[in-house]
Amino acid sequence: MLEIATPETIMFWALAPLSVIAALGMLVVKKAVHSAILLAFVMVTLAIFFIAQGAVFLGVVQIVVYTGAVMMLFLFILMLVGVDSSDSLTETIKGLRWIAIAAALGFGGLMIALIARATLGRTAIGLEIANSDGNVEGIAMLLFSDYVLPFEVISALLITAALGAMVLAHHQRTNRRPSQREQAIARFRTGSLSDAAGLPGPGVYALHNAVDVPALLPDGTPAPTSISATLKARGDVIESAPFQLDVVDPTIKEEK
Amino acid sequence: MVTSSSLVYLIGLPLFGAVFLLLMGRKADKWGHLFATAMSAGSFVLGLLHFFAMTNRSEEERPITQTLFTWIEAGDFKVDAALLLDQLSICFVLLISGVGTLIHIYSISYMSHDENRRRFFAYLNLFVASMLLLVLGNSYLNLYVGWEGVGLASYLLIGFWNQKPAYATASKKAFVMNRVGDMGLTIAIMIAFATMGTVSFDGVKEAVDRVGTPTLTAMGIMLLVAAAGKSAQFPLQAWLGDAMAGPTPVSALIHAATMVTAGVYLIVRSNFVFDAAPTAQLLVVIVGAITLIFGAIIGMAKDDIKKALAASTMSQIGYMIVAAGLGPAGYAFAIMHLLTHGFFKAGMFLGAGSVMHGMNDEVNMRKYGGLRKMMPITFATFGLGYLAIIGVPPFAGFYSKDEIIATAFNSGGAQGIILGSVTLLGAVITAFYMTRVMVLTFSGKPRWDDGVHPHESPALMWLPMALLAIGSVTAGYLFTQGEALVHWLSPLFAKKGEYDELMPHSVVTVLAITAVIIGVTAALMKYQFKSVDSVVPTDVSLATRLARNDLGQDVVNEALFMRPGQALTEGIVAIDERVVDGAVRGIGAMTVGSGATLRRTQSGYVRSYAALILLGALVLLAGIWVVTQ
Amino acid sequence: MTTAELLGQDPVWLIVVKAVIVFAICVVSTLLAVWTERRVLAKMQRRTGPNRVGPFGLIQSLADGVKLALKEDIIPAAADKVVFIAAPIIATSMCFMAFAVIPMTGKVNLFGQETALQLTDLSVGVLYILAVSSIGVYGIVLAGWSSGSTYPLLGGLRSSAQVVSYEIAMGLSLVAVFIYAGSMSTAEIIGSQHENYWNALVLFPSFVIFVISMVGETNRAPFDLAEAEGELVGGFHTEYSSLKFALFFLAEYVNIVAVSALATTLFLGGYHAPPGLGFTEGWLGGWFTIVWFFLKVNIFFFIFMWLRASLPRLRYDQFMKFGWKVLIPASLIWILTVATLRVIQQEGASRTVLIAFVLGLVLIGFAITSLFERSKKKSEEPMTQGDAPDFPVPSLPGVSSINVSAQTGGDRE
Amino acid sequence: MDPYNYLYLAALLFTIGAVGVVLRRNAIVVFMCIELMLNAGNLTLVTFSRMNGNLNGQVIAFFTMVVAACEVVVGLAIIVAIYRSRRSASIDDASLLKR
Repeated sequence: MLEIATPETIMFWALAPLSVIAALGMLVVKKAVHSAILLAFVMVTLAIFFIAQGAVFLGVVQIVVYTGAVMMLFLFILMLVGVDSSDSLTETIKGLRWIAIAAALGFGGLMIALIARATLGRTAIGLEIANSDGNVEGIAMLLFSDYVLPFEVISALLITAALGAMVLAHHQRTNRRPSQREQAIARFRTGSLSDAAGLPGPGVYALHNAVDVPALLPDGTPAPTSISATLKARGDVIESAPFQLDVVDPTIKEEK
Repeated sequence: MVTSSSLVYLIGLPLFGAVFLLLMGRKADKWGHLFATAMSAGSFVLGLLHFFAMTNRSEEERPITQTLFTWIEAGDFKVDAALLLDQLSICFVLLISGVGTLIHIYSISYMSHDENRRRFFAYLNLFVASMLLLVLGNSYLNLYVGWEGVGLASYLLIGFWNQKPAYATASKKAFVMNRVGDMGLTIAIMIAFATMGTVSFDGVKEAVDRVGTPTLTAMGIMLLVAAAGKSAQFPLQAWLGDAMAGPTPVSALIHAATMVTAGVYLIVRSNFVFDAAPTAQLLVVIVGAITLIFGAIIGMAKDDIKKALAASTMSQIGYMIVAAGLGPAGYAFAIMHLLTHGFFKAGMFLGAGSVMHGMNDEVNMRKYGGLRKMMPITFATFGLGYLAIIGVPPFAGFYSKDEIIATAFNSGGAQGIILGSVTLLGAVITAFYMTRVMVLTFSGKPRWDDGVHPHESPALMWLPMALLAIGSVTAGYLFTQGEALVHWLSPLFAKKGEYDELMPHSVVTVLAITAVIIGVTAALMKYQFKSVDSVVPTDVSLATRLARNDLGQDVVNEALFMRPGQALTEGIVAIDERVVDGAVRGIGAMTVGSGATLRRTQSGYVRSYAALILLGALVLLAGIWVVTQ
Repeated sequence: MTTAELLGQDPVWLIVVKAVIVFAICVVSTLLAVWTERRVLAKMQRRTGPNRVGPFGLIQSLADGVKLALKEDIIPAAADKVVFIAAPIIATSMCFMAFAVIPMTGKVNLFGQETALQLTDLSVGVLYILAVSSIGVYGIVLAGWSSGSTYPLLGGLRSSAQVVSYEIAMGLSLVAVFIYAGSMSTAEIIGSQHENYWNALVLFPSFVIFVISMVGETNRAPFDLAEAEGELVGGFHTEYSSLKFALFFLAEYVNIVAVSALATTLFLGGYHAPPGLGFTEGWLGGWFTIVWFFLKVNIFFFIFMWLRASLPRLRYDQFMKFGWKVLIPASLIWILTVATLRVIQQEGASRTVLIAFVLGLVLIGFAITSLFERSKKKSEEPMTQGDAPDFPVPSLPGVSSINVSAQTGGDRE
Repeated sequence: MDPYNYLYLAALLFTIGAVGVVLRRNAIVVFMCIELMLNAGNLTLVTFSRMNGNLNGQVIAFFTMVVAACEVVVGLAIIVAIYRSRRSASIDDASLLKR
């Protein structure tokens, strides 16, 4: 007979509602990153449930694989593919939302009703006997005896998937990337030699060294090359003349 | 000394030659013919070594077997790919590889101007390998592989000059008609498998006692069908004449000396089946007798030298089949005639090739005449072959044919009288048409066209002819010396029953010689002492016209098989178009129509599909809900 | 009695007490670690380092920490507030959790209760540490993302890619340890090393790979690309200030201590004394073992500082190439070797067989590398002859000319 | 407490995941919802494993994880490839096959 101890009950009723709320939150938050975080939370709670149910190895693997690798991959891609894009939640396909919600309510309700009606046919056993040699050992024993063929097949699948992903995401370079040496030579070859030593940093010779303040050249004129092109496009550039260290041009001083 | 483990090289050498030459491509063009000849010669030398080794062994130890690998294994049924070399096989091995090698040598010169000579030699090697496999296989299934192999080689070689549509058609015809015979062999193998559970010669021989006569009769008839197909026997004889489309060495090797005798081999090899199935045996005799006369009659009317020889081949094989059908008394004589025939007929075909070589590939004998002086060596070798085939003592054909006639007479009763008469009549006609060929070609006035300069062939061509001529002179004497061949082969066959000598041997000899004299005289009267037109006379009797048209074999075939077949095909095509295609198109139209309707649900939005899946799952769950209520 | 059973007897109050002790050890060791690092680096750079606050400047870190906590807490306007606050909490709490399974002493008497200074012993203890540290990465990534600024985002991305990549190599290097110990529990791994040799000797390649990847895993120099000051200002924590920054700071140092402790546990025999000094383990009722433990941890910590002081930062592509193309294949090959050796050993083969096997492997290795070298040499094409540079080359004292290409292309107009 | 509670929880999570697949338009979020469904499946497997007293369910859950990892790797690569050419991660934009 499966006796479920009180601590587990407490843990379940504490975490299960949280995980459901987090899952529901996944559906309604606008930012994909928030969805990802909520999903990661659900996965961690599931891992805790696994461990509570005697699947220690699976629980830890769930965290390492799902939370650690898979969700991290999701976050990574999310950040590569438009960080700021937050989804609009207005439905574009007519009627889909209500159909989906109705179907989901029916589906979930039926499923819960069916589970409630289902019986195991005997009392639940629990994993004390199966885990007597240790959960890891037990799983290893199964994995390398009964399930060795699926194990091999699935490892082949994993490698194939990795290769497939590499092929899909691979971006073929049409020309060779110039080496640092070549870049250096090219820099000296083309254009004037004035930039050969690198562009001036922002705020040089000025009292202010913030990124949005152009550097001042020794003659007191601002150097436009010292400002990031993005800032320039955004128009976030501050006039650097007021921060000039030493007055070179008397006209500016008079204006000041 | 050679052991059984070297048997595979008998086949392996020419097979390697074929594969190697085909795969090497143009690189081997310069030396491919020499290589192929060497492979064939190597096989012959190995065969000789085996022969001597076999003569050194006692009678019981002579058959040797080499098992290569287990080919099929299914339950109790097991077939090894194994080779068996016994007294019968060795005769064939020597004939095939020996004559084969001579013809390789001949072809080096004969085909020297053909740009595809390497391919030709590869096919020749393929043929030699397949034929050797045919005679060396230790089971019907192994034999079948070789059987199909020679069929393929024959097809490839008849159609070697397939740029001419007529030749391509001829090769197709040979292939299709052979397929009918092959079906017989297939069914025979199936019968053996189904009723005896084995397909090896030894196994079937042992099982003969177990199964009933009807089964054996059925198997025997099917084997006869196979033999008839491969050996151009009635009613499957029509392909042989057209097979002369191939290069002459091919005609000599395949369609005179070796492949067409495979049917005789099959029947002799299956002697235990036929001995136990008298009905089948009788059918064999009947088929042989009909073909004997049939071929001989055709031979009398043909003006094409190769076709005349082909008809002769058909007739001579008829002799062998008759002998083989006579049971234990005749098997050895069938083989003896087969071997002697191999020598003289191959020699004559090569002679014909030599004549054609000197006459700018002219095959019409009415355009020959008086070639004796131009081609003395060809004349001599051809003449020796001629003397052998018509049965002039002491040439080879005399001995073998004489024995067959005697055995036919002695088979007893009305059958004996009829068979004896038929074979004797055959001898008369043989003498007639062969004399006709001889006279038309080599004596009389020259009738050839302007611009043709007959000349003797080079040594590379006449040497094989000379060797074969020597064979046709001496073989018969050697085989009958102390009944050598009969003794050699006797362990393989059931003991000859005691029977009365109805007709003493000396009487038969006299009768046979008389028949030859009658035939020769008649031919001389008609062709030597009268002038021969170089154009074909048209005011001839109905019989002659019939004979010129191969006694209507093609007409019969066409009326009996081709027309109904075409009608059937047309009917099936009609059914196919209306019913089958109609159904298919209807289904297609239905699919397209329903697709056009269903396409509206395909919005392209994955999410709506997902919603549909969700609804489907909902329905499924509801179903479960209802079912488990 | 195994450690797991020993710990299973702990009453609840003892678990709480031990949790507090572990937490305290983490925080204190961070304070000391910061001080140590500054002092040691200073020594290496021939400076003095902090020496004003407290004896030898020991209280300096504490003072810095207090000052940091009292600074103004700025949340950028573009930041995602909830995540911005949650990120440092995740990062810090996870690195503390890793300590739960590290055994710091052998059997000791704590408040009259037989126990060991280890919070719990899991049968998958080492995997648990990997799992916890993989959640810790969330702190960094989310911090980078939620700042709403470019440099932190880049830093966060870099660090996540870095940690994920180096975790593979690290996990693979641990497999050899599992194979030899026959367990994933930290206490049992220490036990198996006590009975035989330290894994650092037996599994030297694994040890090397682990040490390299633990530096990558903790984002420390020379692998500190995620917070490369020269390129990304401060990396993921550029926008952080005050206590939240302090938490990241704390997390980083606790992480370092944690991986050092893990390395100690897995490869240097944990709290056990070095061979020959076993008698010390009974001193102070077993409490003396904690000294050995922290000595060993400090060895690793010193390696961290040493690396930081001596090595320049790698370029990002070099770093990734090193992880994926060197460390991971190397550990895969090594695992194959170890597994084979282990099976050979357990099948009872003689020592000569073992030696022959190892020698054979070494020879194969040489053969492969020589082939590799040859192909590499072949693939190195001669540099295409470029035009001589037109720019003036400064002449250095003692060097006539360094304009090599101008010399070789001298016949040109 | 009844181990069936875990099954109820799994059913709920699965349904939520299914709704997410239908309603969310960001391909990556859709993907994450699929992961949620897989995880719910894993929870049932582990619960059944416990109820039946053997570890087969856990082994299969392990396989599910590996397959899910494969799926994620390839799926995300596809999303990246689509994003590269279309500058969008919305699955409604990838509806070109309807014509």
